[in-house]
Amino acid sequence: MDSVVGSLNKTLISLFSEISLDVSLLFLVAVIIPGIVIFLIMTVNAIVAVYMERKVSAFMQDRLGPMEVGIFGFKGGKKFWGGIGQTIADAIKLLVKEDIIPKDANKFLMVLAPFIIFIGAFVTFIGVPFSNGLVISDFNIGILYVIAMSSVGVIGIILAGWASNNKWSLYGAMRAAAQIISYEIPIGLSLLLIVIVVGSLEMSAIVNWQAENRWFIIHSPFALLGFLIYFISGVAETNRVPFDIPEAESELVAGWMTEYSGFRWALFFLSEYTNMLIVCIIASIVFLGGWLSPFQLFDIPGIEIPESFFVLDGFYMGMFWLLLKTVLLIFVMMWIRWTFPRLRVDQLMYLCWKVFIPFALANLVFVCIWELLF
Amino acid sequence: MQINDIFKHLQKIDPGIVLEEDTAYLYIDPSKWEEISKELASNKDLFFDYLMCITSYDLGSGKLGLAYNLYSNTIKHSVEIKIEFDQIVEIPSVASIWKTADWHEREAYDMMGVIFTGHPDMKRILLSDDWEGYPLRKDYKEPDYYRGVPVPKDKTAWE
Amino acid sequence: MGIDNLKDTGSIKADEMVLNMGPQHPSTHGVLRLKIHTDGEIVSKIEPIIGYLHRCFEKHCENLSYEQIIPFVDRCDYLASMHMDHAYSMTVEKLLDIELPERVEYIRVIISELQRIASHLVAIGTFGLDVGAITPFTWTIRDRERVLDLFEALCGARLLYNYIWPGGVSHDLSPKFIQRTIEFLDYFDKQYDEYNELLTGNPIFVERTADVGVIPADVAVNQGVTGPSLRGSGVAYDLRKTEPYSIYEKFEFDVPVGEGKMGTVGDCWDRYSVRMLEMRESIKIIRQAMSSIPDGDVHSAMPKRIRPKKGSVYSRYESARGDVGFYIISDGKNIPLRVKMRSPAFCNLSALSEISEGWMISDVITILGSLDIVLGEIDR
Amino acid sequence: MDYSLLDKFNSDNIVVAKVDTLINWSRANSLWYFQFGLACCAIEMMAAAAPRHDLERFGSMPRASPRQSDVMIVAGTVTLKMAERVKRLYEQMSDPKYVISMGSCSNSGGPYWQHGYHVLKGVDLVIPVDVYVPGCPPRPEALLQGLLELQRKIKSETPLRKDKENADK
Repeated sequence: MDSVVGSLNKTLISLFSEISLDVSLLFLVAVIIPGIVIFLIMTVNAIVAVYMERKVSAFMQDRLGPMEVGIFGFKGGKKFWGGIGQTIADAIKLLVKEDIIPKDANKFLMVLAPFIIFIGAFVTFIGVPFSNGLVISDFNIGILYVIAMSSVGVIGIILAGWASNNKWSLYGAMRAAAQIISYEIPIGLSLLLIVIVVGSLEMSAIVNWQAENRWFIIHSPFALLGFLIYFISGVAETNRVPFDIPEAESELVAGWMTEYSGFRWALFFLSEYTNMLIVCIIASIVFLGGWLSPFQLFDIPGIEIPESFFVLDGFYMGMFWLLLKTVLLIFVMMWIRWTFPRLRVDQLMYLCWKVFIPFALANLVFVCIWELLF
Repeated sequence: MQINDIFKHLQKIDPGIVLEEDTAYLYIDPSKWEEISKELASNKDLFFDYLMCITSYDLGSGKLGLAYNLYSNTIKHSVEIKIEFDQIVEIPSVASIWKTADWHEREAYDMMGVIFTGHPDMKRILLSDDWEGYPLRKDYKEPDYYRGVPVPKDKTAWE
Repeated sequence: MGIDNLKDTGSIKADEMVLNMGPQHPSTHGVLRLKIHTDGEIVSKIEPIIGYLHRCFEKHCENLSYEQIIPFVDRCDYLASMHMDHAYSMTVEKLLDIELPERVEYIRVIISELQRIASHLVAIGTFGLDVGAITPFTWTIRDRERVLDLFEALCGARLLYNYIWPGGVSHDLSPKFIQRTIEFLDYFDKQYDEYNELLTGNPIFVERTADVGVIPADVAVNQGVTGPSLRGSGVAYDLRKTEPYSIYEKFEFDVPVGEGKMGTVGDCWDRYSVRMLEMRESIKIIRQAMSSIPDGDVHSAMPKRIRPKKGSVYSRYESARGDVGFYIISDGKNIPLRVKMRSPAFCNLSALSEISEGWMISDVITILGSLDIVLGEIDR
Repeated sequence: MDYSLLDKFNSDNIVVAKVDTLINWSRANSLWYFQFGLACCAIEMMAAAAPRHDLERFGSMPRASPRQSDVMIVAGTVTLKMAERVKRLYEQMSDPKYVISMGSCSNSGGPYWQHGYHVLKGVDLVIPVDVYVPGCPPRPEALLQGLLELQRKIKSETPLRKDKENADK
């Protein structure tokens, strides 16, 4: 399978072969273009997701949410699409807002922290595919890379909390460190299930396996449990309710972000929603068949499915299916957020170390047994 | 228990206690308050376990007063005890008997300047520590400025 | 050297950190300031600092006539203004020795119970907010608006009513009031189950609130804790039952007390559930009162001018937060010599430092939320 | 001194004007208010944020930290003990920051004007106020009106261009 950088490089080389440009320069171009694309994806995702969040929360709370802000005078619909320009206004406002660095804060680290978090989220995208072949680089250690990179952000959080020189921030940072590092383990263990079954860490191989066999979520009851553990841990990993104890608005004001304002705070927001996207994309790739269409599920021997249904698979439709699954998962995350109260920090740790990790370990054994038996 | 019975009961401790006719107060002397409060809280027949309210009041001309409203959750009777005294007299604190008195006494100190002896933490509660005077006294005068912020209603003073 | 040195772990102690929560903090319910000494996340000592909303209520009372005080009484407990009006008017009536028309008493009971529902709705909503659930808050406020609509139709104000006056009420019931109230109660019965689904049985909510911040009954009484917070500890002390004022002895209702269904008796969950159950009882009372409300003139007993004779009076009233007491000393003028308000939340809050030591920072907020304080009333 | 750049900005440069409009539009439509309630008016502020009135329709949402909020709604009586904190909280907010004074108490001391020895007679004694909302307490609709007034005010600002009068000095 091809990746974006590879194919881009090839195209560029073939395009410019007559002018005989330096190959390494072409390669640089081939790297930069996806970088810009990733940044655009992150921004668009944040804008759309924040809008969605505000609308979803509003409807759950019997409100309307943003209604009055439009783009070029177009305010959107009467209900759901109303206030369609809201997050754009928010984004511009945050960019032109004053950016305060408190007097007693550690300036260097305080400036550095948001970029670490941002870069952590940014680099993760290299291994995240959006469709069949639409991936910046499809390494053979794809999943491992994604897990590893998505936890880089925690360094930024600790730095942000410590550098702010604010007690609430410090509490938030310490809580975040404990929480995110702990929840790495159940995430890793539940992703290990499919790695064991498929025998590869490569994203495309995982989806191909699901195409040949069946979606992993219905592979076995243990896989379903694995999916639940992964998804809930993913919610914890992205610091969302009921696991938002690092931010914990009613306890820690705004947690580790208390002292941040303007542009840097916008970076935090951007990274948060990017992490959310990554967790959901990985969940849909690993457990929900990635870019495979749901009609694939009905492909049971003996029952004929019209040929036209399979037109729904393919490169572009694959992208659609993957994004659909992702958006659904994001919606579930929002649903959880606006429904549940928040856990306490010790209960959170209890849940991780005494519930999820033992279950995930047992799961691993059972999936192996299942594989041997069936 | 009726007020008369309580009155008779307490008369054993303090013969100087006064029962105001037609009303339901017992006037006692500040020096006897410590003893009486213990009796009120611990005696099985009285057993006032709930101190509802401590009211401090200024009668003008340098006379202050305190009114304690007590209630018993088990026997379901109540009593009101009044202590009237000059401005400088110190009153024994009952915060160790009824914890609710802790904040009420601090408030009485803050607003009226009554000093309670034996209180664990006698300081202002509603106003800030550097506030001057006791606002609910009849002779209290508002300060013109508090930490540089003009206080009084008369705007001409600071416009 | 070695492991022996580590045996006495008691001596290894982190430095205490002093956290300053408030006066501006999202969940201090106003301008309360808590000075929290913490050992890690564990609270070792907590010191509430109040007075950031000290509006000199008692000073105003000494300068205004009895009628003029009512708006200021309103502003003390701004979540349950009707209760404050009622409590104050009752005290003045006691001082004046006025007999009230039957209809006035009925109106007052209906209004007070509606206000109790409105106030408890805010308490439950903000309690949900404190443990991190945002949606219950908006839902309860949404339904509170309906109660406020009724009040608005009654007296024209949404929040601070100035409705119950000594000797009567300012306006008679509006023509459609009874019908609209019945409609509201029917609607509310349905919503009530929704809250239960959203909070009461929610495992995370139970986990957060059960067994947390237990107030034992004897401590509660000694601290002067009253209202739902006291009843959460299992003490069936409700002035409407124990010392019935107004016409409460005519109605049938229960006094819900904490039973420790989810944990210990007197924990945060109990205090929450007592509030939930009390709303049910209020509905019962309103329905009974509305079915038997007599006709009459609501202004007949109102004195032309209030000039009580010399003396003092203390009266108590069961407000949404607990035992409101007014102590009024009159020296025979139309201006009281002294008005002291015994505020329930003031005493409830003073128990905070005793019950929240040893819990975590998150629990302090839960406990504070479960006590349901209103700063306007604490600082006066 | 070289004022050429400043002059350029002072003249009604079409690009600058457009950018101004854009910035004003974004600021006016994304007024995140500071979750900061003092007294009775705070309850009406809550009601304004709740379903029936829903401040979020205008893009306003509450933020708990002063650093991230744009508008501070002083809702309720400011006492002398609190005045210092209000000032400090205002200073902690990042520019551009706006203040809505909600209710009579914060406008002028309200009912506590005469005998309130501990009440600040108007929050404008310690911080600058953009919009005053009268009422005791103002209805949520009044707060919405105040917010719209503030939006109008923001839209007439010129963040990139200096005021002509000020530039002359």
